[in-house]
Amino acid sequence: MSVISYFLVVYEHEKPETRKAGFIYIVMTHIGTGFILLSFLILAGGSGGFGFEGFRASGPTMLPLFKDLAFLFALIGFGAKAGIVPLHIWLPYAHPAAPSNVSALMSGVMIKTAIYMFIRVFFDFLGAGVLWWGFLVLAAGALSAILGILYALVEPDIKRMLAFSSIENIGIILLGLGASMIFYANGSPALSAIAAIAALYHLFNHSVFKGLLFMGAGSIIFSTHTQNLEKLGGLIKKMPLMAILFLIGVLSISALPPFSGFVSEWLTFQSLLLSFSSGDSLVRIVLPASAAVLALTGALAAFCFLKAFGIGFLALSRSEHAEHAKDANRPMLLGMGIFAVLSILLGILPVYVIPFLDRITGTFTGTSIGQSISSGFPGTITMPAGQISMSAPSLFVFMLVFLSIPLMVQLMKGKKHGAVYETWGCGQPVSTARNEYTGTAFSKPVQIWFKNLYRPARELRAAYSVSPLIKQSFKFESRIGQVFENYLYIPVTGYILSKSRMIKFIQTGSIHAYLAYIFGTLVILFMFVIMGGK
Amino acid sequence: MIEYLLLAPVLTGIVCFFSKTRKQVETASMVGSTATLLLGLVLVWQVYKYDIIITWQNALFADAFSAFIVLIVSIVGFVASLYSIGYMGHELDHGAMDLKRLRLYYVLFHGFMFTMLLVGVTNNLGLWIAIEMTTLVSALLMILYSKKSSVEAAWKYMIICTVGITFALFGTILTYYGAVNILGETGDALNWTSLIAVADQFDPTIMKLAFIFILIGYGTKAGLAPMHTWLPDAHSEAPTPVSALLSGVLLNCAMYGIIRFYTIATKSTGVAFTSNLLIIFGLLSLGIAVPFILLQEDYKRMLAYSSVEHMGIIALGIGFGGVFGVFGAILHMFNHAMTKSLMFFGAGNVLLKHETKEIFNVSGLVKSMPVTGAMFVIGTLAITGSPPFSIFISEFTILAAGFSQGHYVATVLFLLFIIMIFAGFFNNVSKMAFGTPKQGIEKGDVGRLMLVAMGILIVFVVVLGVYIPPFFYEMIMKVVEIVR
Amino acid sequence: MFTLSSLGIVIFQVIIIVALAPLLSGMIKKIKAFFQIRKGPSIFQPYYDIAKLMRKDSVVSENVSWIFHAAPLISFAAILTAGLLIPIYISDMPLGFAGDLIAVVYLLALARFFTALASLDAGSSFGGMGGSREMFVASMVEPALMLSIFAIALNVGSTNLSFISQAVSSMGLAAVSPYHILAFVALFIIAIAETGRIPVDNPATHLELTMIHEAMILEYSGKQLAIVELTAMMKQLLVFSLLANIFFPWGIASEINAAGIALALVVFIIKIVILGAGMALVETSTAKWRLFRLPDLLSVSLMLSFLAIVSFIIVRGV
Amino acid sequence: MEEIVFGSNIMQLLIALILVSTFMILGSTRLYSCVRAFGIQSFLLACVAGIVAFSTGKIDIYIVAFLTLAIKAALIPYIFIYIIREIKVKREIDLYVNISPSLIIGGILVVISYYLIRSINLITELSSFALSASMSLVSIGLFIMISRKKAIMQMLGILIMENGLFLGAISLTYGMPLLVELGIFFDVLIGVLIMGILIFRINKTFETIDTDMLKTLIG
Repeated sequence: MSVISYFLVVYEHEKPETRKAGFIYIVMTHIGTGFILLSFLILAGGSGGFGFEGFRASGPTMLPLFKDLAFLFALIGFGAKAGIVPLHIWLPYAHPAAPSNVSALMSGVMIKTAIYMFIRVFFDFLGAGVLWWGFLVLAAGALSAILGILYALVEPDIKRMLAFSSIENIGIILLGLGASMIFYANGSPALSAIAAIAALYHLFNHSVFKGLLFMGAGSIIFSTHTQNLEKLGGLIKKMPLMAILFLIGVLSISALPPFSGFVSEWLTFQSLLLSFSSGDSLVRIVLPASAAVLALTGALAAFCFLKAFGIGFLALSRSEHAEHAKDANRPMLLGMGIFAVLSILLGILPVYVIPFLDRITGTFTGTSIGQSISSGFPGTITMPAGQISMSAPSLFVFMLVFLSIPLMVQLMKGKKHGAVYETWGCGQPVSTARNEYTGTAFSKPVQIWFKNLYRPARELRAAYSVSPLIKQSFKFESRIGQVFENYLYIPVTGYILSKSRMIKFIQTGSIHAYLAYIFGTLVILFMFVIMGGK
Repeated sequence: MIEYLLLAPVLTGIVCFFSKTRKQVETASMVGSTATLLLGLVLVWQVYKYDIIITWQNALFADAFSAFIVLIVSIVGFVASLYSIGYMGHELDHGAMDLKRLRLYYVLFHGFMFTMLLVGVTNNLGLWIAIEMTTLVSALLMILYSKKSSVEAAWKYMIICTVGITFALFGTILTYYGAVNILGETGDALNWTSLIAVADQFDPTIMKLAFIFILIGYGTKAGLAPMHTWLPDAHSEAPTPVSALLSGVLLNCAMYGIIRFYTIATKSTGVAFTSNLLIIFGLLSLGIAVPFILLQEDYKRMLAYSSVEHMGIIALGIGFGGVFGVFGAILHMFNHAMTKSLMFFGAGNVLLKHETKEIFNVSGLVKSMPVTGAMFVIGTLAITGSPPFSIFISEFTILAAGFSQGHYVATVLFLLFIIMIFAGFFNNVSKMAFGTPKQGIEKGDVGRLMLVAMGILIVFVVVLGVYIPPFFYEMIMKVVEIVR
Repeated sequence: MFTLSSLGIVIFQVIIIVALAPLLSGMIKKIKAFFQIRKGPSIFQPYYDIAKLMRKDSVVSENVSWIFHAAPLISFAAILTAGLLIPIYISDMPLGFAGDLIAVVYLLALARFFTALASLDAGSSFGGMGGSREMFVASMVEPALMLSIFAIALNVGSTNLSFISQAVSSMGLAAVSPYHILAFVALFIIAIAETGRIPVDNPATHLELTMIHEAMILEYSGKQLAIVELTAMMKQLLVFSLLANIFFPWGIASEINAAGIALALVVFIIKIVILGAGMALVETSTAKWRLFRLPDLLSVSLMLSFLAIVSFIIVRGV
Repeated sequence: MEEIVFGSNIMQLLIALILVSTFMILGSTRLYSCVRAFGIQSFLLACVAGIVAFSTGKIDIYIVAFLTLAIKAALIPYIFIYIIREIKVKREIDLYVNISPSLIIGGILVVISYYLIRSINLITELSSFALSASMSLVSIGLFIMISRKKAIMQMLGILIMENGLFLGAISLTYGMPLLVELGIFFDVLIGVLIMGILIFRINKTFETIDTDMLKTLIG
């Protein structure tokens, strides 16, 4: 899978950065495969069989140390494939490099295969009985969610932003999964089933709306030939249909009520909140904390996608590319349309989806709680305890009803709009696109809030015309430091390369040195034998 | 039956020597190598039926393992001769080669084939003589181009290998001495068959000493770690079809020698001693290959270092032992021979077109030479052990063996080195294969014949990755019996 | 379940929300004026403003899309739906099944999302600045809000609002334990941020540096401005009723009879007036904080709610 | 039976002389003297083989002795002289390790190999002397190759190692079966021939046969 997708990523290999992206991608996934191989070997070590049944059989019989090792290797291996934080660096490179329909596929489906294998290994083979595993997965999920969205927020390039937001959503899925593992280890399979349903539901939603967003980004790039958010703007007037579909995607990813994101996020919240009925006090503190992290991520996600849609689509277009953009052609719209309708349906009618998911979670958590969840009023999801319930369809109906009131008020008297005049600019003569808010400015507050994470670096170069006094033009450039990359990956690769430069010295070219090597090995081996080597 | 097999290359050599025009030489060499291939297959079929053939008052002998080596030699030899017609033809047209040298090349080429086949089929000490002759013939082949670097490479190759082989001779003498005490003065104290039957009664200390000398001796020829220094120079300076033969097949013959003595030595010295040695040498070769591949500028040298790496993997496989380990190692020999020669042919094509060995000034291969570029990238994926290809299967079996035999540290190191080598290899190849071609390199691939040769090898590399034919599987299992 | 009476209750609830909202903001302005020793406009001024705006024509910027017109409608609808879920005068809301605390939070988020989107639509730097600051504050508020809700939910065992208010009221005075107060203070700080009161945002000014909420609705005029103002007031009312009916739910009518409801209404008005006074007190006594000191303020509320959870566990000794 | 044959002090004398000849090569600075010493060494080796053949009465050892004499004592030195004269190379050998330290190292190598063989303690007293002599011959040969710069000296080093091995073979097992001995001689001869060709080619391309120039292939 990773090998073939590598070729897809390197499709337009003229550009050097695509090659760099492809290279990082294939090496990271290869490291992932290496770890997965190790964990499978440990799993197979017991029964020797490489089939899933072999793993399932050897799971319980292994001694605890091996079990933990197998778990850790599997986590790192699949983490590299899914893009969990410490191993995520390939995602923001690979997705923008690949053509957009490929990256839609990659973040929609490929990352999910890693999650599938997560569940298969943790629940099916190793029996997920250990508590600290759950906490580790939870921590990894929280970390990926927060860092993913923080980097997405300050990213001017649309596709890189979507790639980072995939990391964030993977984090949310892992939160759900971690909670379900904790409950399973604590011996309350019903709660773990709910948490697992939440995780799977979000997984499914994410594939839908991320696919929609990537296709949207693709059609933007197709018509405006630029991925940079700062150069877009006013697209809603040029590409009205596509704008609506993109808006639906944005609304569902920011988890706003009538759309699909809300339902899965609500379920994840409830599963994190169910901790109050579990005995262990540590669980009752950690889970609400991770719920707070989830809330922060949700808010930041809304912020980030508001920026993407607002800056990208509204007001005046900032470059002539955006000016001449024309609407996406029929097949593109059709594709996006299907996903948009799907994400609305998923948002409004969760009750039909949940029994389907419940059958899946039933297999590995051992209990099916389908009926108890969708018992009450048709269309509502009720939690087993405390009458907590949420009925998405009724929320949607209320929204529609209450929408009509102000609409009638507006239509009631007088014409719809009065005069059309320029935007209020404190009396400035002409309002051009230049005094619009840009993407970086929009996310500036968060950048200042988390400045020691971002380590922003900015550069202002002035070009002088005639004399050093009269400045002709300014060039402003700001960069966000990738913490993980600069402080983890570059030092490690640097160390390996310097060590290998040292070792390269042994190939000196002089034949005498080579003969000396042979003589040396002979003497060493001799000593080895004389000492009675075993 | 074995005599005909040996006779075929000698005859072709002689015919090539006397043929005048280029057309004659090429046809003679083509006919000769197809004959060798067919005879090789017939031998393999016979061994498959009667298990062991001994002729010529047991100086020549062939069991499953030697049949396996003969198979590798004949296949790669055939493809190499196919390739060298195109390659040498191209060199001739570009004036890098005159007719006299061309004839000399073909004579030596078939001589080289003869010596390698001899290695496969001779009895105990004949192995030493055969390997010695391979060194001599290949040294001559290297100085075909009278470039400074190829002469230097040939000299280093000659000296280091001869020193290595002298040690191997001392090892053989020691084994002979051990055998004579038990078997008495009879002539056959040197043949594998009689030795293995009696192997467990040898005196362990002698056998330990003998195994050390053999390991260093044939290890130099096989390019195991501390003695590998000649390999990058020799394989990068020799003409491409020869370097394909050298790293694809010759290293396997040397490994064949080590494994033969390994079977004898383990019976008396106990498995621990010999397999630990093999594992140490295997890991050392893997380790040493990593830095050189990571920071390599010359792509042929990179391929040479990857041969060191793969020989290390085979040594590891044998060292891990168990059915899995040995099966993986033997399969790896075959896979490596196929993939490595494919890669060298690709490198040859690139060399012909770009006339430079620097990775830096080669780019946009996929654009300028589409077919070679594609095959080169597939070869890289295969050589570094990515899943769908054959090398992944053998490496995975060796890994599994490592785990089940309990050598955890060695397996983890093995995996780590492979990943690093993958990164280095892919970094260099992606620089060459992708991007825009350098100016002055017009589109269009090199000779058609060469692509046919590479095509045959690609079939082996891809098919074996997915499905191992039962006939082939049985043969390897027979070899595994012999080795264990 | 869907009897006539529950329909009656729902409609009555809607009427109350729409009617009381301007009254509440008028009262807060009055109390603020009282503290600043000035007469201040009458408490019914907001009603007059809305009526005036209804009659005025609206001026719309030229580079505006349909979102600008849709935003006030959607946010109005979202706030009103949230209103239905919060028990104001009757404890078991007929439509309580439709959503719980988290649904309310997300409905508020939906309203905020569309207002911010509209602010960007006009293309002026005011709108952009307002939108960015609003979302910045929101992303700090939401985790604290979620945690304080969890503090209450942990105590009662469910996030359903009517269930909580019934449980807390049935516990009587015993409910006022340390974590209860901690959660209340945390929620009070969040209420300030949510309704855009002084330390976080200054509702009464048009100075671009200090206004967050005002900046977003700068472009609106005429009827749309009226709807937006009304939505803001309703949101304020809902947040206050959330504060009142979750922490001090006594006096809420438990069954449907005229006397009970009337009493509940009076008690409810008294409670939100007291809260409004508290808010006005805070407004007059503190100056507006710099934007980048807000994270400290809101992390205080985050810690308070986290302490509430931890103390709940320690007190419960489980 | 070995004791009687090896008991005779002639054999001990011959092996001692072989060791002396190796030290002569170690100590010499001129090419011709090295080649001459090598000739003497091979001659002595042939005598040892002759005595062994005489005592065991096996015909093929006689042939082997004669072959050593013919090839190693006569033909190979002639080839060396031909090469030296042909290449008109300057006579003396330039060395990495000059004479006195290399002699000392030679001595140490002999002691080590003696100690190694004794610690294996598997063969009777005298033939272990022959085996340790062969071991020291091999190690000194290798040392010569490492310490001398001239390409010809490296060729000579190999041949000294070859002689050491031959001595070891004779002392351990009275020579291998005839066919194998023939193969070894044949190989050695061709080896020398090819090395000669190589040296000519090096001389043509590098204009010197000093291996210091052969350092271009690095890394």
